[in-house]
Amino acid sequence: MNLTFTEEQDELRATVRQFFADKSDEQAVRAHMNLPSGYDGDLWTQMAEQIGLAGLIVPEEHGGAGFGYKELCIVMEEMGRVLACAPYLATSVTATNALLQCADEATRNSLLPSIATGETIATLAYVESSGCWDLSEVNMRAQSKDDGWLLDGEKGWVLDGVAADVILVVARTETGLEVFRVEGDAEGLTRSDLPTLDLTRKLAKLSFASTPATKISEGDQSEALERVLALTVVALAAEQVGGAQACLDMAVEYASTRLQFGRPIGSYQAIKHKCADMLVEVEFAKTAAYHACFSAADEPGELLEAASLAKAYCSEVYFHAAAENIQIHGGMGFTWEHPAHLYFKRAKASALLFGDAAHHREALATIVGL
Amino acid sequence: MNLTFTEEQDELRATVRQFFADKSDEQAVRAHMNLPSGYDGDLWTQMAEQIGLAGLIVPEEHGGAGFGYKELCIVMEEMGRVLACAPYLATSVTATNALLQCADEATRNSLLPSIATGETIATLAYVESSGCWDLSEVNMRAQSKDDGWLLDGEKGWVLDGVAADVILVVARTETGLEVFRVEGDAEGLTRSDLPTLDLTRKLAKLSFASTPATKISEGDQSEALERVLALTVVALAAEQVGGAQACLDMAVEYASTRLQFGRPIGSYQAIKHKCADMLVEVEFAKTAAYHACFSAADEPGELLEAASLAKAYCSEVYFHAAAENIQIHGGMGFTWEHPAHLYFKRAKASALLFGDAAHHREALATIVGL
Amino acid sequence: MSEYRSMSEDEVRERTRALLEKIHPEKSDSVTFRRAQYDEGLAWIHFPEGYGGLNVSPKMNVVVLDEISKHSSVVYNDPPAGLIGIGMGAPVLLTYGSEELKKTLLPRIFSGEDIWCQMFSEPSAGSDVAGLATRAVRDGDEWVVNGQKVWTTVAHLSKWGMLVARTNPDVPKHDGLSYFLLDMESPGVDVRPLYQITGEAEFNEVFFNDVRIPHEYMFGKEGQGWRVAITTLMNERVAIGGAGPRKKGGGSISQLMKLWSEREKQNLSPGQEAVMRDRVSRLYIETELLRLTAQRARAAQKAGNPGPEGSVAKLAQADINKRLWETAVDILGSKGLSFEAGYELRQSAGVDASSTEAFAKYQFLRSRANSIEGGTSEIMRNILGERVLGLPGEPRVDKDVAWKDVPRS
Amino acid sequence: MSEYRSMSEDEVRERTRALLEKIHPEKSDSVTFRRAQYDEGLAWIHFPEGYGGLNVSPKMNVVVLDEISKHSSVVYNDPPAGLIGIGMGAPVLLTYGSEELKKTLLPRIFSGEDIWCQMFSEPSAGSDVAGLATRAVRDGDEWVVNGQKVWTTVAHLSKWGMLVARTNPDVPKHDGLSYFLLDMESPGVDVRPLYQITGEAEFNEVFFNDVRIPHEYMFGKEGQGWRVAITTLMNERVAIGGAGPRKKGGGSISQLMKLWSEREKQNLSPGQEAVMRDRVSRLYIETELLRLTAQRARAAQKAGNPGPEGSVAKLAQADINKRLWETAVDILGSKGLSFEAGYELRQSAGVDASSTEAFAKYQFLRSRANSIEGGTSEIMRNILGERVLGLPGEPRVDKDVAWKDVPRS
Repeated sequence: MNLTFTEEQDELRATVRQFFADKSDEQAVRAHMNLPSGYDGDLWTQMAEQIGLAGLIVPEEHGGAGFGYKELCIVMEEMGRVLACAPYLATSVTATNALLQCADEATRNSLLPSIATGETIATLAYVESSGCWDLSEVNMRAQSKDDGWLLDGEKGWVLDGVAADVILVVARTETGLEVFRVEGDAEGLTRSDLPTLDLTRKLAKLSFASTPATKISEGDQSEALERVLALTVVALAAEQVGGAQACLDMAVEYASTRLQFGRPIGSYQAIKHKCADMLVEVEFAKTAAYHACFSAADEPGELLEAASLAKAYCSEVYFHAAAENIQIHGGMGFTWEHPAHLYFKRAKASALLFGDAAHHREALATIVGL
Repeated sequence: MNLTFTEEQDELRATVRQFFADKSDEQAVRAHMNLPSGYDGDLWTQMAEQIGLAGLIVPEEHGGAGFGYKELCIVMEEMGRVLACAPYLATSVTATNALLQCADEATRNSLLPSIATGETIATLAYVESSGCWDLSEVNMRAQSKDDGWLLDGEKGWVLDGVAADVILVVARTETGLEVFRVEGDAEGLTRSDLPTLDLTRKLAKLSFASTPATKISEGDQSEALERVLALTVVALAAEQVGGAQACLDMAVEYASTRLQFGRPIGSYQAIKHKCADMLVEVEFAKTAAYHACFSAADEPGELLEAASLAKAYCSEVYFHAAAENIQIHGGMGFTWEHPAHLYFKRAKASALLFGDAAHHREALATIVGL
Repeated sequence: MSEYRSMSEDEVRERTRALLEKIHPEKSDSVTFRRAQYDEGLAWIHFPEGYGGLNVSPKMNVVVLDEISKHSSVVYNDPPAGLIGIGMGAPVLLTYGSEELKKTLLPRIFSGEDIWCQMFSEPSAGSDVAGLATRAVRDGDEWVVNGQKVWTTVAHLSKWGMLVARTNPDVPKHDGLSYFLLDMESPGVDVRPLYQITGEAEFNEVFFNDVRIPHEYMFGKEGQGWRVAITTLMNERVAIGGAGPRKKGGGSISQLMKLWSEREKQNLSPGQEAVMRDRVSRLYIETELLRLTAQRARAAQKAGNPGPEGSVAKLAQADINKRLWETAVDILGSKGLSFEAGYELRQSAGVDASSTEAFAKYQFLRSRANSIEGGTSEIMRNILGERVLGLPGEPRVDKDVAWKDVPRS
Repeated sequence: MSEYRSMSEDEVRERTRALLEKIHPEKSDSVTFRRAQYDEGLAWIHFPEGYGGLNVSPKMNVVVLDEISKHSSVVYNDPPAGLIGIGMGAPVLLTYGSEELKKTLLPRIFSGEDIWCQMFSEPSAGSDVAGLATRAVRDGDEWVVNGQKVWTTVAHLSKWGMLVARTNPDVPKHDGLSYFLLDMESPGVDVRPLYQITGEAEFNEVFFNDVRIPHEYMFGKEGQGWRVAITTLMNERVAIGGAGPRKKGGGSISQLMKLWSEREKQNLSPGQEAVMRDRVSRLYIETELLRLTAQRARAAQKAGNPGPEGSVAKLAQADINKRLWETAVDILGSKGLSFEAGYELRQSAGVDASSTEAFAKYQFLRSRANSIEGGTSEIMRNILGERVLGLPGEPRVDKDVAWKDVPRS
């Protein structure tokens, strides 16, 4: 596996980076994160329309850009770098992958085109009140009623769950784990935002009370859903790399210009060596994330291993980089007005989302036979 | 608990330190460790006779100095500081404690006085071929024969097992774990030195083939032996502290005098901060070891917790200090002629002896109810 | 301050009872009672007579409090916002203040009527406190101050501020500073809350725009400000270094153990449980050692034989605390993703302790400052390396150089 | 060296086959065959004609080897002890040596008849290599050398040594060095094994006592020794930095996994098992990332777009390796207490690989040097911080100062 990007991919990165530099600087992020939905609708539309991000991995036949996971990795990395607020992970990664992996053709035909245009926000709901990210902990049972289905119970930690137009719900039937489509405005559905640690990504709790749902899968989806989750953490790992790189850049920039005792603080080994260690970790994290994205694209047999490896490693690296960035900034890094805390909170939240480092190290150990 | 030493104890420390500075400098240690027995008989006699170390915790009624665990802690710390080669841990700590905790009066009367004079070297044998330090893994069964007992099987990792005149063997009977006395020259006993990682402490493998033994305990000794092992690791923790402090001192001394690029290397933060971190750890390790020794002396109810806490912490600190000492010395620290490696090997070996840090963290977790 | 005169504990208790006979806490408000306590010399008992003390050993201060608590269900402790004035302001005022200022202000400090704040740190002078840039220029009998301070606790409540400013930029940094007592109500003083990562503002920024201070409000001589300030800073470092709880298993580890015992069991596989338990056990060890090392340091100090064990607490605690609260959030797992307290910007000193879970999440954020405030861990390592271990210092580029010629950001 | 001339792979293969027709490895000894290979310009194919090369791209060197291995069951690779001469000595000799030396020595280097060693490091000059103190003083047509070198691989086998010595102590350190080729059999050269923590002597100390070197054995001009040496040092750093195995799960992690799978199960409680498994999993991740990062670096280099990924390997590998072998010994547990290989002092380059267990114990000790040899991890962090991240350097006390006036230990 040759872990380098093509010229076209480098160009995509440049385009995406420029786009977010223009549209999602720190001031914009602070404005967007305070909006009720947690993102700016105009920016979302521009992401979809101007550079085709919403439907990046939606196949062309469904109106998407038809790109693969390497391109998605680039986009996630660039969004992570600036903490872009958007329901991207929910709709363009997780829900899109769930539709591609699990949904029947009719559903794909009906949802993917409007996801690609950015008109439809979709998300996946599977975790329940225990907060456990294992699919085996899904206990919700779907009841068939007439020619439809009803859902009862709760789903937690749903990405952009309040903003979503469509929720893909994982629930059990006699055949196993299946995926259901629930409309955002469905009867008996109550949605509430969690007060999140991370200000830049919304999570919701959803309560279902005899909520009508459409089953969109056929037969047990356990394996397909494992792949969906693996693909999700691969994208998240790429996002983490972008965030970690931003923290390193910020720290190096500050250490080069902040003077104490008549010298730039970056000239002191205490700071310089911290930055060097961060550099090593960030480069390794890039390797991990790229390897996972390239596996997703080219070596599906390696996906689960590469995904857990990347999520385990990148989670810790991002957290460490975000924490060191605060430390290197000293008191300033601890203030609300400095962006360091936004990265720190995102780092911790993304480490916890979809299973933390220890969770994925264990998964990896099992896969490689330790 | 007031973790300070009395003036008398400080004087004991000064005496012991001076004694070992005179008798056990680096050159002496290198000579002693190469002797077949692993220690110098003359030095051992002097330790016993001149400053009463061999019988330090042997009660006065049995001819010992009648000191307690605080004094023992001081001696172990000072011996650890210079890597003194002597069967001290075997005979004056472990075997003595085993006799005090488990043995019948006749045995105590017969053995303790000659242990106190240094004439008898004794040791405790309990670990078997699995290498597990838990008493529950003792499987050897003693067979009663006429009015005596016979032992069959193997014991490993026995401190000074070849040099010992008397071996206290833990084996099972119908009543539970009991302690047996076996003479060093007993029939059917084969003893062989392990080629040890640590050059300064001998370990042996003992094979018993219908070896005659005397049972010296009455009834199950599990709890008493747990205390013996706890007391052993407390002493070992104190020894580890002495070694760690020696490594810190050595590193600081070298960092102050070694110049590179026209400056002492200790003026560079990379080295200075390493030393500062070692200082914190060594001070914490002292606290841990002293607390454990003081608990052994004054708060027996706290012994097991304090012992595991100390062994877990001091093992890691010593290893870290010994490793950093090599690093700070650069290439020189990696040579045979420099003493850094002797400490490094002792540090790793003492970390593994009687259960490593993870083992004792788990024991502690169980004790405090985690 | 010279020798203390000797006074028996009994006499101190007697004098305290005499105070209580005159005025009883249960029947008066805090200000009235503490003013009377001051008048009787039972405020800072080691201060001279007439200044809130009796010139006896400071050990006797606790005796006064003990005696009051024996006879009253109400005990007026030092008001929290008043701590800086009581602990740092009063000694400085006593040593350097004019007779008039001492007589007027000491009772008001003790009574809690006047809150004091300390204004040393500046945005450009963090670890390098003495490099501060706030300028004071003499104008007749007054000094005109311009500049900015930061990390100023209780500034928004303060009547008086202890201010260090640069009065001479042409000499090396330590030599050009002077120490002032500033009336915080003076024109040109602008106090703004400084919000932190938690949304709280424990601190303020203070801006000075042509603020005028009478010359007689200078403490110590012109150019001696660093010397006056240094004692205060030392007190702060000791205070923040803290000692941890005195009780076994107390303090933060008890919160962690509570979270651990109440964890969602199905959230973790047995393997993950074991890994996490090892982390908690490690933190149990370290917090115990923090506590016991402080105990050992106190005992050694008491025995007149203090060693390095007293110097390591600040550095160790910062690191342990950060890891402890990070572990707490990891135990919470997905629940750690929500932050119920919310982030409304607010100016309060209160910690959300409504639940262990909420407290842990707050501390997870708040503890990140532990390795910065009161001396960064990097500076603490320098201090341990140089002052305790005796390692050589680094080459200095700002030594013996006029402050104005030292590069700064 | 200027432009290479172009030559097709086919032609290289053809020339190799021509060599094999003249002389076949299966029917000759190594020296004879490699001398013939040299004569045909197939030794260092990128060297000029007449000097063991054909002046074509160095990429073609592997083609030669490949073609030989296609037609011969015996392949005479570079002799291990000859690597320094072949990799570092030959290029230096080619660039700086006299015509006579080149003609005489290049074939002997390639054939393995002459072993070369490199003598830069000194006891007093570790990280600060250019601060070295071995003196060379001119005496007519000769230089007289006194001093000591250390960490000299294969010195005890060497005929020739590349020596850097100080010829002028009155100028800053880099400017006063000269580079010599030293006949190791000269009177006054004393080579002694330097035993390591493992009991092995991989290296030597070399002492010089009035050793005389003819002036024409100076490589480069007087005072240019550092420039001549620097290329060699760079090659060494790259070589030691290494790249890890190219195969997934290969190299040291495979040994660790083997020890893990063969562990004594009853030795660890389930909890300790889980904690240890987490450590092994972490090391699996890190060794994989070491391997894949090297791959990424090679790919980026090939694409002409090298980034920082190529610079981090040395630092990362040292740390990972040390932790990996420490973990191995911890898995062995009590068995880690014995060291079957023993510590007899011996001069060999062999690793005890008689069993995975013995190998692990040896590596546990040997790996401690990984963060020292070829540039300490502290120096590597400086390099990453300054050269890759662009952070400013420290104040220098030895810059622009005559070497003799710089303090040294």
